[in-house]
Order: sequence, then C-alpha cells, then structure tokens
Amino acid sequence: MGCGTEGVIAALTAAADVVSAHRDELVELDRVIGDGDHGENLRRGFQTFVVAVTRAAPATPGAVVKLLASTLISTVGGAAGPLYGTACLRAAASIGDAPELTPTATVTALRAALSGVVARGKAEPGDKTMVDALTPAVEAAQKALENGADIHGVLVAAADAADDGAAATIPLVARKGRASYLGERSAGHLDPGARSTALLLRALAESA
Amino acid sequence: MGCGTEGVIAALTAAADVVSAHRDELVELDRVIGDGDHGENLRRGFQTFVVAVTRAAPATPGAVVKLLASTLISTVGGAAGPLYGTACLRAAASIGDAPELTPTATVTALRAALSGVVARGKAEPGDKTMVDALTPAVEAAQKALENGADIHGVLVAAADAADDGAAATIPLVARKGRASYLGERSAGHLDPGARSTALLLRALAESA
Amino acid sequence: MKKIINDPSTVVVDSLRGMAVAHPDLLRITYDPAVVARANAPVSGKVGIVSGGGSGHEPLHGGFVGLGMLDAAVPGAVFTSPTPDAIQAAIQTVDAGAGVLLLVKNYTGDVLNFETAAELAEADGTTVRSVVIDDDVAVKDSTYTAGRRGVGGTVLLEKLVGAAAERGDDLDKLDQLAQRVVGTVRSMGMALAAPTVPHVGVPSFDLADDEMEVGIGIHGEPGRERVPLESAEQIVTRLVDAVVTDLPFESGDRVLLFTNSMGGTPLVELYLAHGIAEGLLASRGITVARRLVGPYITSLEMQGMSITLLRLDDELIDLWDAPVHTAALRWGV
Amino acid sequence: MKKIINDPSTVVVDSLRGMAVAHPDLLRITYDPAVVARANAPVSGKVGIVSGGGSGHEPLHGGFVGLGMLDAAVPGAVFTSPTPDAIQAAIQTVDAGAGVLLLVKNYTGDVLNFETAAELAEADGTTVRSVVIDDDVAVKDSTYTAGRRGVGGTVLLEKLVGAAAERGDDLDKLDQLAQRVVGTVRSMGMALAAPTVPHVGVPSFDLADDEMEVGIGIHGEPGRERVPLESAEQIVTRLVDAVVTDLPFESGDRVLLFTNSMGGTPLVELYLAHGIAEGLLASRGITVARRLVGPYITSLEMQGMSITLLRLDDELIDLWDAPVHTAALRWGV
Ligand SMILES: Nc1ncnc2c1ncn2[C@@H]1O[C@H](COP(=O)(O)OP(=O)(O)O)[C@@H](O)[C@H]1O
Ligand SMILES: Nc1ncnc2c1ncn2[C@@H]1O[C@H](COP(=O)(O)OP(=O)(O)O)[C@@H](O)[C@H]1O
Ligand SMILES: [Mg+2]
Ligand SMILES: [Mg+2]
Ligand SMILES: [Mg+2]
Ligand SMILES: [Mg+2]
Repeated sequence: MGCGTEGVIAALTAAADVVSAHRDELVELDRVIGDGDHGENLRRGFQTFVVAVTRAAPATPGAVVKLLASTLISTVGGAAGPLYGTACLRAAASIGDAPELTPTATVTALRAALSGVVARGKAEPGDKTMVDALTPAVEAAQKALENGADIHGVLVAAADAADDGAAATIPLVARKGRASYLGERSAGHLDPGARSTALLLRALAESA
Repeated sequence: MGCGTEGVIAALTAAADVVSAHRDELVELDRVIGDGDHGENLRRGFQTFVVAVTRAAPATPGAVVKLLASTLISTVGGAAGPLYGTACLRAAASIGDAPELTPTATVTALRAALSGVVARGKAEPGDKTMVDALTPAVEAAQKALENGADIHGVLVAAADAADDGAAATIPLVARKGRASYLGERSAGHLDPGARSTALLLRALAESA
Repeated sequence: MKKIINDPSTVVVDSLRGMAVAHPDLLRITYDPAVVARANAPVSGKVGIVSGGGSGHEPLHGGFVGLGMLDAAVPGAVFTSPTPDAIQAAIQTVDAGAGVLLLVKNYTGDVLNFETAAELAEADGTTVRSVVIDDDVAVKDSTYTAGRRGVGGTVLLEKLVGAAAERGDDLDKLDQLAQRVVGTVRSMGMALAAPTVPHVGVPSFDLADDEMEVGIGIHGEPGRERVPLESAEQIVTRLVDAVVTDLPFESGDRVLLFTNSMGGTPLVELYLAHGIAEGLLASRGITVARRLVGPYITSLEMQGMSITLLRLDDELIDLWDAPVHTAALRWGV
Repeated sequence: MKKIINDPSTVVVDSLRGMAVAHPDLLRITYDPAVVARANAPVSGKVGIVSGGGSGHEPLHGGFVGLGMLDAAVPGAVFTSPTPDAIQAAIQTVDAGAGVLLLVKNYTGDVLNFETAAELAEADGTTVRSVVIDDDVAVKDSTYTAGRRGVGGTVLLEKLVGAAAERGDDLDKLDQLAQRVVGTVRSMGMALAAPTVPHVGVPSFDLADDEMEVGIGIHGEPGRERVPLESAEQIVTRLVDAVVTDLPFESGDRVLLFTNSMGGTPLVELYLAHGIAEGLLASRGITVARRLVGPYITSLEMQGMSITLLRLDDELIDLWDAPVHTAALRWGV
C-alpha cells in the first residue's frame, strides 16, 4: 500500500499547518541563539506552497515535492530556504515520476534530502544544525524499512529519531549557522532548524 | 548694623552651597515640566562664582554682586542664566559702591532684581515663573522694612513670602518658559525657578 | 543610564573633540568657549551666519557648519542654550565686516542669551541681526506665552539662508529671506520613548508600552498630549494634518517635505513614515518638490519623528539645490 | 514593541515605497521581487555591482545604490537574506553585458541564496562573480565553522568597488580589488541594548542596566561575551585593540577609520567615541587618512557601535574620494 499524489499533498499540507502552529516556538528558539526569523520564514514558505499546490495541481508525488522545493527556495530566504529547498529538490529527483510513493522510495527520498542539505550546508553531525535531526532520521527509517515497515512505520521511525536528534543538539556548541557566532554561549539551547526538521517529519508520519 | 563686603560674600557662598545641596531636587522639578537642567546649570554657575570671588576679591558689596551677575551670565546658560544674571546686575547697580548694605539698600536691591527679571523675561505674576516667588518677596521685605526690621528680618520676610509664592505656582498653568509648552499638563507641578528663588532667599536670610 | 560616554559633565566637549578630528578640513573648533566654526572663517565679503543652542540635537547645529550653510555654531550644554560670551566669540570669529545674522530657535533661554550676545557684539562695532524661528505648530501661539518652539524648520532655514549668504546676499536681504522662510515653514513631532539627559540619568518622561507623546519638542519635555500608541498611518496623518492646516498649505502648493527622526527611530521606519506623508500630501493636491529624510534635528536617542513642511517658490528651490558641504548635509560639491 | 509601522509583515515593502518616493531621480524600486536599482540601470559598458541581504541594516544596502557605488541592492525580509529569484532579478536589471559582481556578506543564508542566484544567472548567460566579505574579528575563523560575519567593512567595500566599476574597471579587476579590500578590512562591534525585530515583537536579547554585549553582530544575535557596562574610553579601547591586533594594523599604516552607530546610538556619543579611537590609533603610530562617522550599517534601533579599519594605499584613497551619489553617501557631485 503506497501513497499517491493526493496523499503526498495531504501530508505536506498537514506539515504546513504544523509549521504555522509552531511558528512562535521556532521564532523564539531562533531569537535566543540566532536572529528570530526561522519560524516566520518557514511559515511564509509553507503557506505559499499550500496556495500554489492547489493552483498548480501537480500530477505526481515527485511534481508535488518539486513544487514545494521551488516554493521554499523562492519564498523562505535565510539559511533554511536554500537548505530545505535543496533537500526537497533532491528528494523530488529521487522520486522521479513514479505515480506512487513506496516505503523504499520514501526512505530513498529522505536520504536524498539529507544529501542535499549536506551538499549545500557542509554541516557534519554534531555541528548543531538540522543535520543532527535528519541524519538519525534517515538511519532509523532505513532500519524500519528493513524490518518490513510500511510508509507510516518508516516515517514514525524517522520522526522519533529526529526528535531525539533535535533534543541532542541542546548541549552542543554550534559550529555552523548563525548560532556559531555565539561560540560557547550557543550550548544549552535547542537548535531551531533541528526542531523544525523533527516537527515536519512528525507531521508527515501522522498523516501517512 | 549693616552688612559689609565680607558678609555679602559669606551670604552668597552659603547660597552657592544651598544650590549644590538642592541640585538634584531642582533637576527633578525641571525634568517633569521642563528639560531637567535647572539644578545642574545653577550649581555650575554658583560654584564658578565661589572660585571667582576668592580670586577677584571684590572690594564692595556692589562689586561682589556684580561679579555674581557676570559669572551667572557667562556660565549658567538657559533661561535662568540671563534672568538671574540680569537680576544681580540691576541689584549691583542699585547698591552702587556703598561700603555696607543697609536694610533699606537690601530692599531696594531686591526690587531692582525683580525689575531686572521682569525686564528680561516679560513674565507677569501668575505665569508660573520665578517672578511668582520674587514679587511677593519684595513686597514682604518692604513691609518688614517699614516695621523697622534689620537686614536679617527683611530677608526672613522675603524668604517666607518666596516660599509661599513658590508653593502657589503648583496649581498654575505655565504661560512663560519651557513649562508653557505643556499647556494644561504644566498644572500640578512646582516651578523650578520659583523654587530656586525661594531657596536662594532663604540661604541669604539664614546667613545675614 | 546606558550611553557611550566617559563623564556626563564632559559629554559636549568630549564629543566636539571627536568632531574636530573627524572633520579637520571642514571645521575649526574651540572648546572654551565652545564654538564650531568653518575652517576658513571669516569668509571675506560674506555675511556670517551663526546659529546655536543646547547640545543633544546633533547633527544640528555643528553638523551644518560649512560651505553654503552656517559659518559657526554655538553648542551649549545638553539642552541648555549657550551663554552670551560663547555666542559673541562665534560672532567675532565669522565677522568679515559684512555683518552677522543670528538664527535663533524660539526658546526663552536661547532668545535671551543671543539677545545679550548681539548687544555685546554691536557694542564692539559688529552689525548683528537676529531672526527667531518658531515653527512648531504643537504649541499654541500667543503674545502672553513663550510662544512656539523652533524645531525642524531650523534645518531648512540654515540651509536656505546659508546658500543665499554664499551667493553674496547682504545682511538686509538675508534678514528678509530668513523672515520669509520662518513665515512659510511649519513642523510637528511625536515620541515613542523619552531620551535620557546625561546629567539627569533617568528618562525625561515615563511612557507606558502602549502610549506615545504627541506634540513633543526636542528637549525631552513631554508633548501636548499623551495618547494610545497608533499605527504609522495614524501617527503620520496626525502630524501632516496639524502642519498642513496650520499655515495652511493648500492644493497647488509646492513644498519641501522634511521627515525627521528624533534620533532613536531607524531609517526603515522613517522611510515608511515618509511614504505615508507623501501620499497624504498628494491626496491634498500638494506637490512635494523637494525632500529631506533622516535624523537631522534630534533629541539625543529619543524614539520618534517629526514632519516639517516648507512652501517653496523658484528662489527657495534654487537655494535648496545650491551646493552645500557640511558634516551632515552635502551635495553639489 | 514600539515602532512607527503599520504591520510587521509589510514593514520592508512599506519602507521601500517611502524610499522610492523620497528618491525618484536616484532609484527605481520593484517590490515583487524586491529590488532597489539605480534609476539608469543598466549602465552601458559598466560592470554591474549588486549587493543585498536581510533588511533592518539601513541605509545598507539600498541607501548605497547610485553613481559610484551599487547598481542594485536586494533587500530581504528583516534579518533574512533575500531569495535567489530576487537576487537574479537584480542581476538581470543591472547586467549591461560586462558582467555582474555580487558583494555578499558572509552569512550562511546570504552565501547560499546568492550562490543559487549566480548559478541561475550564469545559466541565463550572464557572467557573474561573487566576493564574500567576512571582516568581523569577534568571530573566530575556522574552516569547520560558518566563519566570520560580514559587517562594517561591507560599506567600504561597496564604495571602493563601486568607484572602480564607475571608472570602467572590468570584472576581473573588480573581483581582484574586492578580494584585496576584504583582505585588509576588519571590524568589531558592541551593543548597549537589543533591537526588536518587528515580527518577533520582543527584544532580541535581554541585557541588564549594567551590562553590555561585546562582539555583537548586526542581526540582534548576542555577542561573544556579556560584560559589565564600561566607559566610552574602555569600550572603544576594546574595539580598537581587537581590530588592530587582528590584521594586524601596524605603525606607519594609513587607514580609513569608520566609526559606525548600530542605529540607536546618537551622533553626540558616536563623535565622542570616534575621537577616542583616533587618539588610540595615533598612539600606535597609525595614520587616519580618511574617516566615516555615522549610522551606515545598523541593526534596527539597536544601541551600540562598531569600529572598522581599512588599510589604505593611494589607489584605495582615490577610489574612496571618487564622486558618489546615493541616498546615504554623497560627495563630489
Ligand atoms: N551550514 C548549515 N547546514 C545545515 N543546517 C544549517 C546550516 N546553517 C544553518 N542551518 C540551520 O538553519 C537554521 C536557521 O535557519 P534560519 O533561521 O532560517 O536561517 P538564518 O540563520 O539565515 O536566519 C539553524 O537552526 C540550523 O539548523
Ligand atoms: N520669561 C520668563 N520670565 C521669568 N522667569 C522665567 C521665564 N522663563 C523661564 N523662567 C524661569 O526659568 C526657569 C527654568 O530655568 P532653566 O531650566 O535654567 O531654563 P531652560 O528652560 O532654558 O532650561 C523656570 O522654572 C522659570 O521659573
Ligand atoms: Mg534565523
Ligand atoms: Mg531647564
Ligand atoms: Mg535648558
Ligand atoms: Mg535570518
């Protein structure tokens, strides 16, 4: 049982709602160790996508994710715009024009997304970035797949691992992104991008 | 029994001390309905006088008051500088080069001071200015003189009347000076210049 | 109190020393008495233009000393008009024999001190004229009061009269021009937060997070009224309406619109407000022919703004466009 | 939050509209995407100089668009780097066939978005070069981190490269010049009080009345360390020492000293600080040959300042002195 175009649109629309619901939380996290715009920028980007996807009515899951990519790139700005945008671009490419997402395709797409973020941002695990949420998420998804999980199971495993990965950024001293300017003072705070990554994966898992 | 050069210097030095002691009070009064510089400006002027008078060692009471006048004019600035300066200039002129101040000469000097303030500032009683302290002070001093008071008695009467006159400025709406810009909002506050006038006269009375 | 200063009692002189090293070719500054003069003063054959007042309004007045504007500025202590001897020193410094014009903001202290200085200078044989500017419409005018304050219009007056002096106008013509400008310029200001005077150490007035002061001056004195915080649209409409209806400025008028920051209001907000003001004037049929946008007459770090309107004619436009080279205003050279 | 605005979500565009009407002869501004371009762009035969970044640093970058400086600026949302499509639109607007040079402040977001835009423009056949400026010595540099921030040096870079482009230098020479400037400019900043981002509504950081932030950036991010409030002498010494020892600047060097206000620090304090900085440099045998004093790269209404030093040679002095006509910087024309 895979997931078609409708399902992908529904999942990403649910993700957009989650971002809006957590807009203030993400702004506050970014205010403390960054410049306070992460929540507002992501909200703007995902809300634009919700409008765009109904207008454009893309035909395949890959086309939907590609539309999300271009929308994020052209409306979010900051670091998260290109990073999430590239992630989606790579994910869309890996999905191709398949009519349905399979559990395997889902894990492949997540891996492609991670490779996109790393390719753009050059961050390594432990740098206190979204990579610290996405990396364990991809590994957990892979394991779940090998244990025969369906898409829902794959995404739940990814979301759980992303939550842990995000929480694990709290003690870290940032080496990438704006928080790195604080040096030691960045330790003791949750990284906003890792948090938004965990929130997005959770939203996808719950609507899959 | 009159008051010679030494006595006048002593009295004005005492006045300088009183101004410094009340510097913050005058600043605060002026902060509320003005621009907060009255206490600082008067302190600067009178302290400069204390230094100047020992250096210049003027020979007569009139010369001492004339030195105070020029010092205030050249160091106080704002409205109070020229107003108190002109007051002292006129007072000095009325004293002339008499070796001693008599009770009569004292009242005449106070009247001359008032005429100087009015000539410069064009304020009338009730405008919420130092004139509201100085006018009743002159009248009370005159009455005391007619009742045979000595210099001390004359100045105590002036100081008492100035206190009442200053207190009476509280309900007034300012028509002159910076407080006039507040319109109705100036009512309910003691006028800083009226207060400083009362403080100065009290200092003179106590050292006479 | 949070300020980048060493000692509240030496702020003005310390700041002037920095200004002197920052503009060595432009200014010649003395400290006792404090006078900011054009490096090449006196300019032979030229009428000297002198202004001054309390410090804390920077760049006014020292930032406007230079070619095509002031020959000298006399900075008093913070918010305290300078003393006659300092003003007299400035007059002597710029007097080239053609006379000196004093541009005085209408505050009791400034008027009295400049008056005394003028008398002293006249006694020394210098021909001196004074023009008092009182463009603040927030203060109701009356012969029984101290009258209106001199605010934003002062900047425009100094530029226009300075340009006329530079082209060689004599003292009489400059006196008349200055009075003409005073008669056709109006301003109104507001504040979101109070400034803190160094020697006071606490804010000049206390304002709640949801309040603002309307009809404010430039010395931290409270305004005419305290009202609930409003949107930029409402704030600018208040100011423009008050200014336009006072003169009044009418449909068909050509004006210079000066949108001024009181110091703490950043450019992003100021441009936003300026755009609203231009829209309001356009809807009234008033043509904005020239503009000035920025912090030019301030009240220390006070957050707030003011709107100044000047009715223009061809001569005033030429004078405005004429070259000016000062620390704060420069073009055409 | 106290600001003269209508709606936090439209601040940037509302402000750009005001800037457009304030400078009709100088600028041509589009809003979607937001681009502030020279009125006469593209200038035939000339290399286009483009910069940009988040808004809230005014007058940077839009205030530096004009003759002898930038051909276009790309303003993002407040403290948010602009998106590739907006940057690409700016590139197209200024491309006259001689290529376009992008001046990028070193922030992950700016670098990534400008990088993407450059790729898109190259794909469209425009020759694009990018130079990243990272002059903030407060941030320890390292290949493992995001590296140093681009701060005050950006203003000087835009002026110098803009002047060289105006005199006709080709893309290669401009690229080399820009890298040379980046290699010889250093900055350090501090703050007394935090700014408030419109869409956040509360101060970016909380500072006690007796504390200050040292090594601050221009996005309201806290600095490297929080220390007790100090005197101007101590503050400026901290900044100058950090900047001088980093490059290092040495005895005999000729430099441009840029004393910058973060927005909320008034001119009276800034000149005071500037004077202290000149004294410290003189005592080190460093000659201040040129200066810039004012709020040119700000962080909304943040109270604070920064010191930027650029080592000069004859060519850089000529480029600095060359005519410039922008909303915020103007001389020689
Ligand atoms: N080099 C990088 N690689 C991966 N993620 C990064 C990198 N730099 C920043 N991030 C992520 O971006 C988040 C900040 O996003 P955002 O606030 O939108 O960008 P900006 O810092 O430009 O305001 C950080 O919390 C971090 O997770
Ligand atoms: N026209 C006037 N006539 C008489 N006294 C005046 C006049 N204007 C102001 N004053 C007095 O001066 C006082 C303010 O002095 P000061 O603060 O030194 O001047 P400034 O208002 O220039 O700061 C007022 O409290 C008032 O008593
Ligand atoms: Mg951010
Ligand atoms: Mg006062
Ligand atoms: Mg005063
Ligand atoms: Mg940002």
